[in-house]
Amino acid sequence: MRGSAIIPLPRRDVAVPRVPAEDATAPNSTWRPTIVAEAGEVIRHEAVNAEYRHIVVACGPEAAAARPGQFFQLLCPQPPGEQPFLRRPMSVYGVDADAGTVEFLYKITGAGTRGLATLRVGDRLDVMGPLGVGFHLDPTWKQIVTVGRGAGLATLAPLIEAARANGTNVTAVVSARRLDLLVRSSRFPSHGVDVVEVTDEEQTSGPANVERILRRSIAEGRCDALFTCGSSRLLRVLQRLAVEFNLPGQVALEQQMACGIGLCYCCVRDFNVDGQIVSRRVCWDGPVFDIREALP
Amino acid sequence: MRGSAIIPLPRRDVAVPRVPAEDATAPNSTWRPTIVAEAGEVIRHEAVNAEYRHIVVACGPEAAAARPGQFFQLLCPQPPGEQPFLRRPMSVYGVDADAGTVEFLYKITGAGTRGLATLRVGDRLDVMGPLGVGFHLDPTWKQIVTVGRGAGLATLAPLIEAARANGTNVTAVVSARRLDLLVRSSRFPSHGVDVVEVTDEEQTSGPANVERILRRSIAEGRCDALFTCGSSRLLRVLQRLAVEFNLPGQVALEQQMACGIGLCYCCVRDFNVDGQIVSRRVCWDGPVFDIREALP
Amino acid sequence: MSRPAARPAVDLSVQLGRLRLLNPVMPASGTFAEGLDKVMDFGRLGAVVLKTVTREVRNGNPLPRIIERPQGLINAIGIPSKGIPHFLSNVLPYYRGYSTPLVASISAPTVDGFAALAAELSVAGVSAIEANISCPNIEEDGKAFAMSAEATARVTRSLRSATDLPLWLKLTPNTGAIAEIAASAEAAGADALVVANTILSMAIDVNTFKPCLGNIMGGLSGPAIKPIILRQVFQCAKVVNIPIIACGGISSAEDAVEYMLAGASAVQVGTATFLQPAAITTIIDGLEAFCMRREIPRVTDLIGGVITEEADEADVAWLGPES
Amino acid sequence: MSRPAARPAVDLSVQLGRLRLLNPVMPASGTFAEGLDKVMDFGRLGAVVLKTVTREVRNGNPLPRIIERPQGLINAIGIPSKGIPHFLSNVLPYYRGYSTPLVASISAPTVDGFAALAAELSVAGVSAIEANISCPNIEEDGKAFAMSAEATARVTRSLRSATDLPLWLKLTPNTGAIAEIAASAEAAGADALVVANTILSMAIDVNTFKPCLGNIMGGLSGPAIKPIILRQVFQCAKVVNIPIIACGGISSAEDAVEYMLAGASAVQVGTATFLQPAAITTIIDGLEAFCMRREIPRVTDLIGGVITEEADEADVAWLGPES
Ligand SMILES: Cc1cc2nc3c(=O)[nH]c(=O)nc-3n(C[C@H](O)[C@H](O)[C@H](O)COP(=O)(O)OP(=O)(O)OC[C@H]3O[C@@H](n4cnc5c(N)ncnc54)[C@H](O)[C@@H]3O)c2cc1C
Ligand SMILES: Cc1cc2nc3c(=O)[nH]c(=O)nc-3n(C[C@H](O)[C@H](O)[C@H](O)COP(=O)(O)OP(=O)(O)OC[C@H]3O[C@@H](n4cnc5c(N)ncnc54)[C@H](O)[C@@H]3O)c2cc1C
Ligand SMILES: Cc1cc2nc3c(=O)[nH]c(=O)nc-3n(C[C@H](O)[C@H](O)[C@H](O)COP(=O)(O)O)c2cc1C
Ligand SMILES: Cc1cc2nc3c(=O)[nH]c(=O)nc-3n(C[C@H](O)[C@H](O)[C@H](O)COP(=O)(O)O)c2cc1C
Ligand code: FES
Ligand code: FES
Repeated sequence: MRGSAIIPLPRRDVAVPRVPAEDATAPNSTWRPTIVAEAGEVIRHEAVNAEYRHIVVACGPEAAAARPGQFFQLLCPQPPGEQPFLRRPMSVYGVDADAGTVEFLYKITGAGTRGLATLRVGDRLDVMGPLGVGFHLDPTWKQIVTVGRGAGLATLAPLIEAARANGTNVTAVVSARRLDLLVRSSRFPSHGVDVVEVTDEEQTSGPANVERILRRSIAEGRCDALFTCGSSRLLRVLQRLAVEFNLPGQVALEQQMACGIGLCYCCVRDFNVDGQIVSRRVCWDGPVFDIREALP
Repeated sequence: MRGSAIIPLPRRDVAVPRVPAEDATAPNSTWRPTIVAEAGEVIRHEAVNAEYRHIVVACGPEAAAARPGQFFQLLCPQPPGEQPFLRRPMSVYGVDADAGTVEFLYKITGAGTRGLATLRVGDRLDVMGPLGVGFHLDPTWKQIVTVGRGAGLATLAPLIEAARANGTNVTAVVSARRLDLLVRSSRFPSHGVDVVEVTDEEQTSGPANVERILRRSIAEGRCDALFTCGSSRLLRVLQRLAVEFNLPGQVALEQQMACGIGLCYCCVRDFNVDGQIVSRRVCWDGPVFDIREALP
Repeated sequence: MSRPAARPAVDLSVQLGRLRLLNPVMPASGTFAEGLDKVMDFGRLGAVVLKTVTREVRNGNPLPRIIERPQGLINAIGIPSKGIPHFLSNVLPYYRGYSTPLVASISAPTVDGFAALAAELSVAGVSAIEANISCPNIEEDGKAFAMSAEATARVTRSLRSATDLPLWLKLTPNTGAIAEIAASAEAAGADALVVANTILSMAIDVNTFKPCLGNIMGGLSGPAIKPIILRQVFQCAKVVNIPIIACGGISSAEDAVEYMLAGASAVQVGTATFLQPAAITTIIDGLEAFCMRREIPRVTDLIGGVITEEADEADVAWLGPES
Repeated sequence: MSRPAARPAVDLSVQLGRLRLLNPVMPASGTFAEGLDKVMDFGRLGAVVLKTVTREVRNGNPLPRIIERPQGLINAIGIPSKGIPHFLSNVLPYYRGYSTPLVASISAPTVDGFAALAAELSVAGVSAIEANISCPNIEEDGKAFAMSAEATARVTRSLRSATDLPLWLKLTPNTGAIAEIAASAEAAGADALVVANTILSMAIDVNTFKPCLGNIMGGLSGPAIKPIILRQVFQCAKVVNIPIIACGGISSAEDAVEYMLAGASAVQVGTATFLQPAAITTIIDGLEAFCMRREIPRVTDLIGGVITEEADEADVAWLGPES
C-alpha cells in the first residue's frame, strides 16, 4: 500500500465552498483547520485474524499529520437493522503523510464496528481527527518497553515505529487470549524491536509473568520508559514498577465518548494528581496520561 | 429470468418460529397468512431507460399470488444521508408463481426510490404484499383499451398480460414525455396487443389526440372496457367517454400511504358514489376503482 | 380472558385489573384494523384495541395526514369515525368472531359525551373501554382533558359511573405533570392507564413554506419518542398502583422488555406495524424467547424490574477492552 | 455587533433585541468548547454560547453520562462546573480574543442565586446572559423553574433587575404550557427566548436491567426531537414579540430554515456538532446558499414565513405522478 498509486482527494463535509478570504465576513483569513472530518475513500480493508480488521483510508494532510496515541472519531455506516448514532473512537494505527492515508486496527464489538465491517474498498468512511494528546517520546531514551493487550496494540504500534525512527530500541510485550489472536504487526521495523508474545492459552499473560519480563528488562538497563494500553491489570503492574524504579511511563486510556473533542464531558475519568482526585476528559486531556496519575 | 434456476427461499420477518399448531395458545390452527412481509433476494435489477428501473425479487407463494392492479409496500434501504422511514407503495409489474418472483418497475423520485436503486443482485429487499384490490377482468370482453402514462404503465402491464391469457385483445395507449422514456414492455404478448405510443415531444400525447385514438377504437367496436393509470388529465378523458358510450371502466389511483393495509386512513380520497361524496382508503378499497366514481 | 392456556415454558399471561390477557402485547388504537387478519392470527394477540370512535360521524383532517421523519412519523388523521350505530352494527360483530378481549377506544368533546359513549359501548363483546382523553376538551378551551389533573379526574369519575367495564385512561405525553395526572386518574377510578398518546409536533416543507400536514400540527410516534415515553411510564409507575400499559415507539421484544422493566404491565404497538405488519406477533414470540433465554418463568417478573440502586462508580466506568 | 460586513449577495445578519449578529447560527450551550477552534473559525459564528456555569464548583453526574438512541442521544452530564472565579479568570479571557458576541449561560438553584450570578457576569466581554432555567429549582421541590409560568416570571424579573445585558431565557420543553411560559418570560423582561432545552428521557439496558445513565434520567437531543421543538417554537412565536432562538435537532441548513419559517430569529446547534464538528459553519454556508437559490435577499425574510392559510384540498391531495 505504501507508495501506492494516486490517492483521490477526500471530500470534506462542507457543502458549499467557504467564504473567500478577501470577504470581510471572514476576518481571520489566516485561520486553517487542524482537525477535519472528511469522507475518505477506503483503500484497503481486510481481516487480520478472527477478531481484528485493518482498514486504510485516504485522507488529507491534517489527518495524515496524526501522532502516535492520537485517535479519530469514525462515523460508522449503519449495519442492517442497527442505528449507531454517535461516532466511534479508534486509535491511529498508522499514517502515511506522503500517500495521504490513515490506518485503523479494530475489533468488531457492537453496532458501530459491525457497520465499519460492511465497508468495501472504494466506499467512503467519514473520519474526524486527529484528536487528543498522543504519546510523548523523549529522543534521549535508548530503550523503552511497551505492554499492549488486545486492541491496545493498535494504539502502541505507531509509538513503536516512531521510537525506532528516533533510534530508540523497543521491547514490545504483546498480550492476547490466544496465539491466533495476536496481532503481529507487519509494521514493526525488523531491527531494534524485541517482541515478546504472551497469551492466556499458554498461561504466559498473567500479571506475574509480565512483571517478571519487565523486571528483567529494567534490571538489564533496557527500560528508560514504560508505555501501556489495553489492560487495567497490566496497568497496575506497570504503575507499581514505575514507582519502584522511578521510571517515566504513559498509558493510553479508553472511555465511552460522544464528541471526542472536549465539548461534552461524558468521557471523564478520575486521576490522582499529587494526592488530589481530579476529573479529566479522556478525549481532550488524553487519551495518553502519565502512568502514575491514572486510576486503573 | 422466467424459468431461471433455483430461487432461494425468502427469509420471513418473524424472528422466532411460530407457536406449533398443536399448542393451545394457537387456537386457530388453520389460519394462514395471505399477506406477508418477507426479505426476498434481488434476482435482477437494471435500468430500463434514463428514468425507470426494473427489479425482480424472489418471494414466497403468498406474494407470487399477486393479481394485476395490486401493489406491494417496499421497505427501501437508506440511501446515503437520507432516512426514508415508511414503506413505499409499488404496483406489481409481474409475478411468476412457478419461479417464486415478483417484479416492480419504478422511477427514482425521492429518498425511498433512491434507496431502492442502491440494491445489488444478491441483496435483500423486504416486500410486503400483495395489497389492495386489483383490476376486475370480465372473461367475456373481446377487446379492452388501456391508457397508461409514466409509471402507470407498470400497473397496467400485468393487466394486459392477464387479458391476453383470457383471450381478450388489448389496445394499449402508452404515453410518456419523450420517446426514449417510453417503457416498451418485453412482457407484452406479441399477438393481440396493439401498442399505440404517444409522447409530449412528438405532441401526440395531448388529451385531444388520445381522445381521438379512443373514439376510433370505440367506433370500430374494439373497446368493451377502459382502463387507465398515471394521469388525471387522461382519466378525465376516459371518464367522459365511459359515460358517453356507457362503457365499463377502471382506474388505478395513487395516494401517499403509510400502512398500505387499511389501518391509518392517511390515503383517503373522495369518490362520487351515486352523487354522494364518500371517502375511501386507496390502499384498502382500491387502488383500482370504478372509473366513474373517481374524482380526478 | 377466554381460553385455557397450555403450560408453555414461559408464562406470558398478565393480569390487568379484572382482565386476564394471554400475553401483554396488543395493538395501539388507530393502527389496527381488519386488514391485519391476513397477516396475523388475531387469536394470538393479548387484546385487540380498536381505533377511537366518536358518537357523531366525522370526516377527519385535510390531507396530507401523515409525514415521515427520521425514526418516526407525525400523524394528523383527525379521528374519522362512522359513528356509534355503525360501530355497534358493523365493527363489533366482526370482532365477536374472535375470543381475544376487545378494547373499544372512545373520544368525546365533553365529560358527558364521554360518559354517554362509555355507557352505550358497555355491551357484550367489549372487554374494556379505553378513553382517549388526549383530544381537545371543548369545555376547557380546547385543551386536552389529559393535560390537566383536574379535568382528568372529572372525566374519569364520570366514565367510572357510566360503565362497569374495565376502564383504561389513555394519557397524553404533552404535559409536564404526567405522574400527577396518572395519580388523579387512579384516584378517580381508572382500572389501568395507557401511557401514552403521540407527542404534539410539526413539520414545515422548506420548498413550499407550508406545513407538511393539512392540520398544521400532528402527533409524533415511532422509535423517536421511545426514550421520552419510557421516562413517563417510569414516572407514572412510581406513583400509581393500577397497571400501566406502555405505548410509544415499541418495535421489538427488547423495547417491550425495557418498558416492562420501567413498570409497565403490558404494551401497545402502533407505528411499528406500519413497517412490519406482523410486528405484534413477532414481539410476542420475541418476548417468549427473551424470557426463555434469561430463564424468567413469568413475563410478569419483568414488571418494574429496573435496578436503580445508586450505581457503583466502578461498575459504570469503562476500563480497557480486555482488562 | 462588532465588524462592518461587506455586502454579500445575501444579508445573513439578524437583530436579537439590542444585539446584532453576523448570522443567525450559534452553538447550543454545553456542546461547544475551545477544541472547536481547530475545526472552525470562531469569527464566522453568529455568537458563541458557553456551557452553563454555576457559582459553586460541581462534579457532575455519575457515569455513564450519555447514551445514544436512534437519531438522538440522552445526556445526563449534570453541569460540572469549575465555578465563577475560574470562569472569570480563565474562560472569559480566552474568548475575549474573538470579536464574536459571547453569551454566558448560567444556572442556579434559587432565584437569588440566578440574580447574583447574572450580576457577577455582567462584565466586559459578555454580550448576553442565557439563563438555563431548566434545572431543578430547590425552592419549588426540585421542579425546574421553566416548568411553571409563575416561577419563570419570578426568576426573570429578578434577573432583569440584576443585569443590563441582553437577557435570554432558555425554556424547557418538558411542559404542556410552553406558550404561556414564554409569554410570562417576555412580560417579566426577557430580551429573547431559547426554545428549548432537552426532553426528559430514559433508557434501560435490557441485559443488565439497569438504567443506561448513571443519573437514571437524562435529556434527549438530536434529530429525534426536532418535530416536537419545532411545534413549540411555532406556539411560542404566536404569543411573544421578542425574538426566539430555536434549539433542537438542527443538523442542516434546511432544519434552520424550517425553524425560522416557524418563527425563530436565530438557531442553536448542539448534538449535530458531535457528528459533524463543522456543523455550525456548514449550516451558515448552507443558509446563504439556500437564500441565494431562492432569491431571498435577507435571511430575516424567512422569520415566521410559514404559510398556514387553510390549505386548499386540491393542493394537498396526491394526483398521478405525471398528471
Ligand atoms: C481513544 C480510544 C481509542 C480506541 N482505539 C481502538 C482501536 O484502535 N481499536 C479497537 O478495536 N477499539 C478501540 N477503541 C474502542 C472502540 O472505540 C470501541 O470498541 C467501539 O467504540 C465499540 O463500538 P461498537 O458500536 O462496535 O460497540 P458497542 O458496544 O455497541 O458500543 C456502544 C457504545 O459504547 C462505546 N464503547 C464500547 N466499547 C468501548 C470501549 N472499549 N471504549 C470506549 N467506548 C466504548 C461506544 O463508543 C458506543 O458509544 C478505542 C476507544 C477509545 C476511547
Ligand atoms: C398504489 C401505488 C402504486 C404505485 N406504483 C408505482 C410503480 O409501479 N412505479 C413507480 O415508479 N411508482 C409507483 N407509485 C408511486 C411511488 O409510490 C412513489 O413514487 C414513491 O413512493 C416515491 O417515494 P420516494 O421516497 O422515492 O419519493 P419522495 O417524494 O421522497 O416520497 C416522499 C413521500 O411521498 C410519497 N409519495 C411520493 N410520490 C408519490 C406518489 N406518486 N404516489 C404516492 N405517494 C407518493 C412517498 O410514499 C413518501 O411518503 C405507486 C404509488 C401507489 C400509491
Ligand atoms: C396513524 C395513527 C392513528 C392513530 N389514531 C389513534 C386513535 O384513533 N386513538 C388513539 O388513542 N391513538 C391513536 N394513535 C396513537 C397510537 O395509538 C399510539 O398512542 C402512538 O402512535 C404511539 O405509539 P407508537 O409509537 O407505537 O406508534 C394513532 C397513531 C397513529 C400513528
Ligand atoms: C452533552 C450535552 C450537554 C449539554 N449541556 C447543556 C448545558 O450545560 N446548558 C444548557 O442550557 N443546555 C445544555 N445542553 C442542551 C443543549 O444546549 C440543547 O438545548 C439540546 O441539546 C438540544 O439541541 P440539539 O438537539 O441541537 O442538541 C446540553 C446538551 C448536550 C447534548
Ligand atoms: S467525548 Fe466529549 S468531552 Fe470527551
Ligand atoms: S395507507 Fe394506511 S389506510 Fe391506506
